[in-house]
Amino acid sequence: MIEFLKNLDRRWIFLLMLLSVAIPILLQTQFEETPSKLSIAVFDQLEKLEEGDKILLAFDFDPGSEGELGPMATTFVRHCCEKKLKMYFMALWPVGEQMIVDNIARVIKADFPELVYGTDYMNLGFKAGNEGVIKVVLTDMRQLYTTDAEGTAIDEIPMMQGVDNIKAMDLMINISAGYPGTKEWVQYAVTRYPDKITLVAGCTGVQAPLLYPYIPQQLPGLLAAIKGAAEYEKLVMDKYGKRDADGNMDEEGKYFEGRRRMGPQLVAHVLMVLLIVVGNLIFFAERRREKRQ
Amino acid sequence: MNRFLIVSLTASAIALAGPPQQTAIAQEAKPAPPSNLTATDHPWDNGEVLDLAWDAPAGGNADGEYFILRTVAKVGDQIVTHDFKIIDSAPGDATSIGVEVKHHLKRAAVRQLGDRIDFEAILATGEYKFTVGYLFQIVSVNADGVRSSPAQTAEIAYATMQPFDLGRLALLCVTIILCGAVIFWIRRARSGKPIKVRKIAGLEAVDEAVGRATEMGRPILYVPGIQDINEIQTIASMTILSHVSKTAAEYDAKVEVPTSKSLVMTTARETVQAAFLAAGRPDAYNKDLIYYVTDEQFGYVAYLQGMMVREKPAACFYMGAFFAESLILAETGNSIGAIQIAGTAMPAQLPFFVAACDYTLIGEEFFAASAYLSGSPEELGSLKGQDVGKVFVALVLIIGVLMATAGSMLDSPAIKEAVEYLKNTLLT
Amino acid sequence: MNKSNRLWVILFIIGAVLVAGRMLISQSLIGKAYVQAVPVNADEENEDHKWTLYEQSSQTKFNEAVLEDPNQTKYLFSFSRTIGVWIAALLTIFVLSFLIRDNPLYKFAESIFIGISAAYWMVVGFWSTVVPNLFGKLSPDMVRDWAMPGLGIDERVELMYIVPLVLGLMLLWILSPKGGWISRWPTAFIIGVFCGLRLITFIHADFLSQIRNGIAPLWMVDSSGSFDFWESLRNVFLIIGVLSCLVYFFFSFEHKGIIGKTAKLGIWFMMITFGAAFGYTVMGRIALLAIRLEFLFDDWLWLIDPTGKRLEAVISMLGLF
Amino acid sequence: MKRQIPLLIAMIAGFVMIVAYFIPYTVSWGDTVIVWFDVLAAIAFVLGGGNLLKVHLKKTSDQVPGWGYSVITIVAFVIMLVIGLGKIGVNPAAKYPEFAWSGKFSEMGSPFWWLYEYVFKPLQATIFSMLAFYVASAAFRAFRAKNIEAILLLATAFIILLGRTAAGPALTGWFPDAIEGLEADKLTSYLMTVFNTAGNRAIMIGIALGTASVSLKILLGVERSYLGSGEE
Repeated sequence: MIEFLKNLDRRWIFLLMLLSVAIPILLQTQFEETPSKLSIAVFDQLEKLEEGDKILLAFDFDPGSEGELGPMATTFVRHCCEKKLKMYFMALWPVGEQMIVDNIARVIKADFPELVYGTDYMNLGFKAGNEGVIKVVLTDMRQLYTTDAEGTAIDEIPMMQGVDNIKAMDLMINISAGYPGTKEWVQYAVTRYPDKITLVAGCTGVQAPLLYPYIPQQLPGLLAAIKGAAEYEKLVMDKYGKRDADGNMDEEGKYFEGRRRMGPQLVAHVLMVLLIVVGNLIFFAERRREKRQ
Repeated sequence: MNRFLIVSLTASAIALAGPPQQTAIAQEAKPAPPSNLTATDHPWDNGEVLDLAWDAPAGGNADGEYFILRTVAKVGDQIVTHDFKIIDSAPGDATSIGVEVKHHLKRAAVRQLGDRIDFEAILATGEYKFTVGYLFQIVSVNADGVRSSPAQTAEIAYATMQPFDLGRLALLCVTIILCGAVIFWIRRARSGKPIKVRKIAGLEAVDEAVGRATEMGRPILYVPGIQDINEIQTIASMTILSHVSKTAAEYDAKVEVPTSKSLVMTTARETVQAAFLAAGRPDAYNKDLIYYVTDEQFGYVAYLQGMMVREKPAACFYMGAFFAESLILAETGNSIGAIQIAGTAMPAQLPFFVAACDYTLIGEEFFAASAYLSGSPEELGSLKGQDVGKVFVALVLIIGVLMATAGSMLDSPAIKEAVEYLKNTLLT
Repeated sequence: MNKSNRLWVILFIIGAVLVAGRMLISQSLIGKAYVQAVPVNADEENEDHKWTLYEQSSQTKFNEAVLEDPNQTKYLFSFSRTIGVWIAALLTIFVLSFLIRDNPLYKFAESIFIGISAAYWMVVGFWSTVVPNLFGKLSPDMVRDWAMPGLGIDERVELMYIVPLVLGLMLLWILSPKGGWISRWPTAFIIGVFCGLRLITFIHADFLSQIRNGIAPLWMVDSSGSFDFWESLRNVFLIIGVLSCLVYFFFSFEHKGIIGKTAKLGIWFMMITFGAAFGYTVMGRIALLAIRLEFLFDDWLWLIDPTGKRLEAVISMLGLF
Repeated sequence: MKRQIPLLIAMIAGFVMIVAYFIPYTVSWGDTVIVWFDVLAAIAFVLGGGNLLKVHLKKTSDQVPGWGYSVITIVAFVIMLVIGLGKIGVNPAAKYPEFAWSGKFSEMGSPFWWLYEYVFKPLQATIFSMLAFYVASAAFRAFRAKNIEAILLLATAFIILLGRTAAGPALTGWFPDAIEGLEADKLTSYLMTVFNTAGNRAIMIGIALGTASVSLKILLGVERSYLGSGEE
């Protein structure tokens, strides 16, 4: 048995991983979420805002991380729409712009068709320059953004009137998959203007540990990985519920994406723990045998 | 004098209004405005702050707050009609505040002033940037939210830049200390004094790995991370590459360097060529072994994992800035049985390298590695200089923590203020 | 046919049979994509300035619309995007097949990916950097008349941007047979500039700010003014952790005696840090696999329907058995 | 000479950037050169693309084993490049219909978008998702509780893995109030805010020092291997 496990072809492990993710997806298992403090903090920051307040949504991720961050982005946009905030989208990742367009189509155009581009939301699009862009938008947006993502001159957009820089925003949301991302926003924006800029973020699991040193002084709320997304989804959906008066579930599934993913997540996590335990059992059995010889 | 005048005026107003039921009346009536509002340029800064100062209104405003209003009053030579807007607020016990402004406006921003300005005249100047002057108002707001009439600055205020940003003096000192320490130790090493530094586990493995690749007749794979040449980790990786390829040239082993950025490719070519020359084997240098794959992170990874499985390098070096690809590379390398040595300053990727590679250089060790590998005393001296930096951190931390603890235990506002000064002025 | 080839053929046949079986059960093509036509009317007068955009839609919407009006043209079946879904699904499987072993299908996907992605970044670099930040600065009028009509009319020529152009050309000199050494100048410039910039910003942003964040009282009082043991302990651990890790990074002393012990403590702290990073990273990676499998099961095979994209009865895995 | 001048360029450029950081008039230079670098990197794509073509054309013409894949790469590269640079099938921006080139190169429905959506995106995401498999095999193979360090790492990982799913509350939710602090989610948060923060803070400080030192050595010319040999 030990011999077999010791020389186990890693493809069997691959298969186990595949099954542990695939089966919960096919069975569509879901679990109840208990929101953590950090997710509630994010939710509260948005709840504090009033109708017409300005919010900057920086989408710094790409399809590679959509699995983790897509659900957050969708729910953030939904929450902003429900609160009737003025949304300014921007991206430091080239592909981030695509993520913005996707979410505008998925949430705003599909479920909130009454919102008008240019007065209720706008897309500043992608600008190259990483943290350089952050520094510039802090003082003078027009230096970089002469037009929006569609090529319309900035000054022709009603909701850009009176917005010189991002200090005009009442809250800022960053969804980040790496560099440049939340860390840079904290370093270059929040650290410089702690009173003017409030930032909450959603990030991938990889980044979460690196962002903890900034909590809560520089970063009051953080959605960490898919679990954070699931918790936040619950908070938003519990408060705002389903759009249809008759409780119709049609098209609502997109707001449960995070919670849906927690099913495979649980099984796979348990598998990981088991793999480590079994791996170690083999290791120690092996070592004991060597000692005896 | 002025303050006294207002006090007496207010007092007489109250006296006129009726019997001295002052508290009841004060709640109903408008609060008194503050007086003597002045705006001056904040000294020694980057010209983005004006300091406002005022005298508290009669009877004070400690329970309430102040609203600060601002308008652009002058653009270049143009007078702009007034349009005050609330831009900030200050607590009721304050008598001064710094507000942010711009010293210049670009033409596009001037356009936003709309019909408050004669834009044709601005256009005619042909200028691109205009100095801008501001007027301010302040109103006091009492605890019930009732606002006073505004007090206004008498003169248009301009913010100006000074040649040095005093707010960064502490940063300058720290920079001088750190750089000075490094330079001091480098010079000391140059003068021939012996430098003792501790060993880093895993560095001997570099030569061993190259040797093993030669024995097996298989190539060495060197991955310089996925960031461009503007990343210090990539530059540090180049110096390690220099050592690896020099050893490889001596052993006559083949080093393959696929890169994800074309600028890294050109730099790596220079580095490797120089290393081959230094090893006395310039003829063995083959620039086609250093090539660009694609800028796309996972395209690069897809190539690398395919290439590793097909060519089976005997030794793999992962030195530089890595992200998610760390584990893909390390696991693939493991499956082909290569010796793997990694070094990165990306904390998130360290656990995977630590677990899956034979040796890993953690964070600062990675930067130190090039110094060790070069073996030159000056480089080792720089490590001593870095240690001075660490001593500095420890000292400041301990002093700061002791002060903060004392402030908290004794509940002393003076010590607490000193800690705040240390944190918010010296260390920002 | 050797053993491994046979395995591949068998796997391929099993896969094809399963997909075909899936198609039989649903009695129609799976993996279909639908779009919604959005007419764009940029200019009333000019017919050339009218076109249609097609946005993603779903079978549900399509079927609903057809039920209401069989001749509707708003919702359409999209042939190109259906092909796209199939290609995406196949490429997904090709890549995953590498887990079994390296094979021609993976090599095919890899080759396509390298070509496409290299060109993708060139195109992105051209349209989002070179055009606005180089051409747009050197000749704003030309760029406004050509590709960016929305470019601010107040943009003026910024001759400073000749510098990156010249440096870029020097860099490309390397392609010429002679004088390639000139490319060292721009390289040296970049490296010098960024060494200076990083030196100062790292000291400012990471070094100083982390010291600043590390300063906290070891004696914490709660809101009622009494000593808070747990909060204080937390700060004690924090400062001990930071100091001991710093000792680990000390290069001047061998890790022996008291220094060795402190360094060891530092390693323990770092190991917990790494454990946390490991746990969170695993979490993220699994979510990534989940979204790929959801794509295969939902968009392609139509086995699940979490977002209500289809009216057709969904055959769940449970239903199959 | 071919080495001295670049060395001088690097030194001057670097020290100017450092000094500029303290002088308000010049502090924005840093931002400007970052934009310059992006332009330069975009120009350098030509170099990369050229190298890619050269490598694969050579493989094709030499007919090395597997040269067919090189042909695929070249074809994919050229198609994507032509479609993207030519904005083929892209409508003008709705606001400026008279400017044929004003549309977005990645407009939804255009061929470039199609290749991105159905080729680039699934390939990128799938290769990324392979990490789930590798993480599993590494867990089985590499994470051994050999010593106290490894045990600490593994214990932390376990707590996080279980604490961040429904398994955490299920396993530890019944804990009595006295040891409430040991519940998986509370423990997770404690580990993260104390131990993880301390470790990361020290690593960050170390990296800042390392970065500063390497930068300084390069500016001083102590470290100059990146400049090549000075020969042609």
